[in-house]
Amino acid sequence: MPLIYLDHLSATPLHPKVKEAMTQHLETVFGNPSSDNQVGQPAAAALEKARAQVAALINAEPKEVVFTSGGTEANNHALKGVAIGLREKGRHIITSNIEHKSVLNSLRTLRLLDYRVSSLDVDQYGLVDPAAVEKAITPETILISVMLANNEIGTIEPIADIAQIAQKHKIVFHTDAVAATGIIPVDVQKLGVNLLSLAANQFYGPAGVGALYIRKGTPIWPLLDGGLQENKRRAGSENLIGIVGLGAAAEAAAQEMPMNLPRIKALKERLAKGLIAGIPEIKVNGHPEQCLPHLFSASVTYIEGESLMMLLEDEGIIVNTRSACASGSLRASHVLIGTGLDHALAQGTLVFTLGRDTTEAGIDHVLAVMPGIVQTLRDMSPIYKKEHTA
Amino acid sequence: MPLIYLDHLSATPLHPKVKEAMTQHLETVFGNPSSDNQVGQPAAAALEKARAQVAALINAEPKEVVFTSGGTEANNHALKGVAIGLREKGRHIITSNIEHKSVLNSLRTLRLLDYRVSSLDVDQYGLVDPAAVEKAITPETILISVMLANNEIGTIEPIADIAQIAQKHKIVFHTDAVAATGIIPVDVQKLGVNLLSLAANQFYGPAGVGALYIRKGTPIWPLLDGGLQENKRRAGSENLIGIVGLGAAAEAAAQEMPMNLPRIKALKERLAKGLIAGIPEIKVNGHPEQCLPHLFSASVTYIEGESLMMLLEDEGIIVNTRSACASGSLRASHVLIGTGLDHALAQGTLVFTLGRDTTEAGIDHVLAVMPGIVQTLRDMSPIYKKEHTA
Amino acid sequence: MAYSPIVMDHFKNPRNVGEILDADGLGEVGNPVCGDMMSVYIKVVDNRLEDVKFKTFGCGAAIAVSSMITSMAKGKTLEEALKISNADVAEALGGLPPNKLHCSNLGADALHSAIKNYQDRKSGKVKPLSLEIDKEPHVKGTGGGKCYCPYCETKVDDEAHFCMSCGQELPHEHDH
Amino acid sequence: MAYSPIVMDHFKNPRNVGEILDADGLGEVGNPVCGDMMSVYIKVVDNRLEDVKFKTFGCGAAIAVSSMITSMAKGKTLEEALKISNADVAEALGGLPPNKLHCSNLGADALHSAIKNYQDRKSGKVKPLSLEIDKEPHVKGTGGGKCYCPYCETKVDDEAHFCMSCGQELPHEHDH
Ligand SMILES: Cc1ncc(COP(=O)(O)O)c(C=O)c1O
Ligand SMILES: Cc1ncc(COP(=O)(O)O)c(C=O)c1O
Ligand code: FES
Ligand code: FES
Repeated sequence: MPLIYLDHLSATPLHPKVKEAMTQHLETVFGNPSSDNQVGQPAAAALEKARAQVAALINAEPKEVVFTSGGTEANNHALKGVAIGLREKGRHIITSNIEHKSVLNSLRTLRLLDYRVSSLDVDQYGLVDPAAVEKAITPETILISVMLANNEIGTIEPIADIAQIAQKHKIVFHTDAVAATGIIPVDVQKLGVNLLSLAANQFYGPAGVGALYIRKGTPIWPLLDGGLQENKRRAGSENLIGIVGLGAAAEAAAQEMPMNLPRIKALKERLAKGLIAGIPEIKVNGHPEQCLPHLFSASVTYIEGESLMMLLEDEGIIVNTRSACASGSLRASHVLIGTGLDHALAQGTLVFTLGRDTTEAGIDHVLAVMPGIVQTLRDMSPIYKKEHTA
Repeated sequence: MPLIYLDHLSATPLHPKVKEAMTQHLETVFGNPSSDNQVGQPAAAALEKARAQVAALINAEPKEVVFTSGGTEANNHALKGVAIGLREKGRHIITSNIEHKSVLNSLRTLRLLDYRVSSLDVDQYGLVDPAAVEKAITPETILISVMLANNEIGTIEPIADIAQIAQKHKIVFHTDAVAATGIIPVDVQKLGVNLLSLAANQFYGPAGVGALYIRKGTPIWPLLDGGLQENKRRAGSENLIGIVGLGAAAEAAAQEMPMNLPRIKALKERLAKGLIAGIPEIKVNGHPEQCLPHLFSASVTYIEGESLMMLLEDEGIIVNTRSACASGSLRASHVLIGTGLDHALAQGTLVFTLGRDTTEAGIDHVLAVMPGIVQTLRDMSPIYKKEHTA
Repeated sequence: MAYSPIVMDHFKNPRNVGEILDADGLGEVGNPVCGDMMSVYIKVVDNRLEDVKFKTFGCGAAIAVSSMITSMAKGKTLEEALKISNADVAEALGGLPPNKLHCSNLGADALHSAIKNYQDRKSGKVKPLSLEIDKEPHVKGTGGGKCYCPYCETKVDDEAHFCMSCGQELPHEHDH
Repeated sequence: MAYSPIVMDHFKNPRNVGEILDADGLGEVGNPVCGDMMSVYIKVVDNRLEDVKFKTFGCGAAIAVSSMITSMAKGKTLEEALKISNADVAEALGGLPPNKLHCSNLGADALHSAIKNYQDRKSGKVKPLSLEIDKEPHVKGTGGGKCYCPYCETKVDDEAHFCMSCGQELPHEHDH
């Protein structure tokens, strides 16, 4: 039985065009793009080609694209870079409660360095309220960071609205678009953001490669200090093989999006409808409409996600769980808690992320086996019993 | 005519074994090492294999190896991580005047955050005096960072001696071993350091991949905040393709070092002797004995390095120059100035770095053409004339 | 999967799942760290565990631990059963991943709690033959006023999310 | 190489290299930014540059600029030659990489300096027919007490190594 892979959030297989571009680069090019000679030239050309490809995906100028070692570095760079760059202007930063850990923990570090952070509540769907953002602004505020789409529940935030508010108050605005870029159209002009993070492994590029969009004129200090690479914004020899992969992935994503989007969205609907119909007492997470088209998150009552995930894997189905037990840190997901779930319900959360290789047959297999697995685990659960005998 | 590539400092061609490992990984593995499932498993195995390979190269425990996006990130992480980790203990850091820009500019950023830095002079060979380090220590000192080998002049610093002093005073000690690791034996136990930076592209691995050795118990904060990767020390999806390449390069370097070292050293001697004999008035940089075996730096009086480099390239010879004109920043090399060269002399500096593919015939071609090229440029130089008519 | 084959077997084919309606003792523990729960039912005849059953809300390790500890306890005297330690269970399972070791606490705690419940009922401390819960909150001790890493006991930063000394993640709002 | 083919040609086959021993004017400029120097010798007949020669210590661009500007100046009247601007030279060379534009300053400055030296000699300000140097230090003007990016004129940080506004590297100890 072929694997039914529904965890495209954790990793995507490389796009055939990405594989090809990377393999070819690896076989033929080794120079340093900074070297002004015939060895460095092809490297420099490859670097700038990838930059143009990424810029095209998000409608930016190539010069505004800075390559990073992934979404985490892009987020750290945006937050810490602006914090240091504008430290004389103020030390207050606004964010939301459901940001990725790379944002939240960057802010934790900035707190140690005497920055203050306002973290905004979200509603039950995970939406940030632009009015709340505006209310949180103080004369000290130097940066607002709200993610474009949440990677656990899929909710798409009203970024353009928040960006307008930031602009009005002349505050730098960053959005973590890692979960969205390459999946849905992302246009930095329409969004009106100063900074935007993206990562290749969300759209069939290699892991550990990403980019930070830096709008011309944005006051931001480097995160990686050193040499003059990346127009002096990010030092260090470039991971060129990875960057070539990111470029190829960006081009492929732009090309294939019109085709992939509706197909994947339909498959997600099928999955959602089927699970809701087949399993009593499950709660769908995230916003019903403003949601990533490839992500479906649901909390299954009375059971824990890791065991559910493992039994699904036994059926050849790979999914993700936001269960604390599976998280490595044994903490409940701050996103789920942020949208109002209690710990027990959060424990039973599965995240399905569909991809370009997902088929109807695969979805139907999930729908066929999952209700039985849920029942087995519920029959083993002390809370299931209790609720139903109480 | 095949290219005579003598700029292994800027980039090394991938080792055939590295190519093979990376290509194979790229073709077959795509999982996320953090995913506890059959897709994540091969990824996790590849990650840990590479970690063991790197650990073996520097005689560390695998757990003490943290992968980074290169030497620059490793250096930034070491300096900023310890600075934040120990900010309550003190805010004074000791370094030398000839560190790589990734160290010096990290320290510049820390200065903005109210840390104080003592930067030590070096002697004419670029050596740091351990006694001077000890003298610079204050009760506030939290970190000493001195490079293992300088990447412009090749001088190997007395790291074990300095580490002993640091240990005596219970101060964390970091060494930037980017230019040395994979070239000469590097043993973290013998060196006695707490932190050590290395980068794959110095020894036939991919660019943009490196590691920071963190001795167990070293108080260091993450540079990249976020998820739980790398034993919570470095967040972000891993650049696994690159890391696999680093691992393979580390293994190959360890294996081939006994064979490559004496061969390359002999070729360097041949180059050095030949150039000194063939070109009047050139100054050899770096320490005559305590020097990287593959690096030869010399300053050619009366002429500028970029034009020299370009004319050599015309003869199929790729070298590096430390001329300000070629540096991108148009600044004279702080390393050369640090060893006492004046600006004019620094301008004429070439750095030759030999590699596993360097041949005697290649060196002899350099010796055959370079004196003539130097003379052509000298004949064009207003200083040459002046010195010789004066 | 980082689980041993024995864990996988006990997880996929758990032994002793269920309730004992006329149980002589019931132990129920919840792990506040990750929001999991385990209930252990025992039937005691002649000071021996004639039957042991469980219900568990938790991860694969927690289910395997429940299955293993109930299998190990069955037939043992109460004194023998009380000696079954977390380490015994983990060992019998062929080891557990480090971040899952606390799940074996869950198992031993629930069993011991069930035995205690039985003994309390016998001694009249609680009403016998009721399924009322004798819940023991399972909370790790705090460091005592200060902020310590629970793994290596180094003093840690107030805001730390890992111990800078041993590199261990600090669970939750770690104790201080 | 980011140099145009014209630059490469003038670099590899530079025109007018050398000195004029009985020069009528000598201009010598040094660029403190990167430690380069250029000397231009002129021979003037009937207010026209009959011969122009140069010696240059500098990068490929500096040599090409020297070659190009001496070629352009030869045969021109002094007035025409004084009108040759940095931009003209860069354009004639098919463009220069942005970080090499300052090298074209070097060329025009040296030529103009040589003409000035000739005029000064004629007017008796300096001794004629000597190869003594009429050196004009070639230092970029400072921002005037404050700390400005020389590219976009934004106020910049004292410690900045690039302008946070336009992203340009700030040369050297930038002016403040
Ligand atoms: C001594 C030294 N340190 C650090 C670095 C930076 O390494 P990377 O370019 O991998 O970031 C280099 C690069 O050449 C180096 O030579
Ligand atoms: C929303 C979001 N931000 C940031 C990241 C971090 O990206 P990376 O793992 O490439 O560092 C992720 C990763 O999944 C993400 O989903
Ligand atoms: S029950 Fe939560 S980790 Fe095992
Ligand atoms: S002369 Fe120095 S850059 Fe051209």
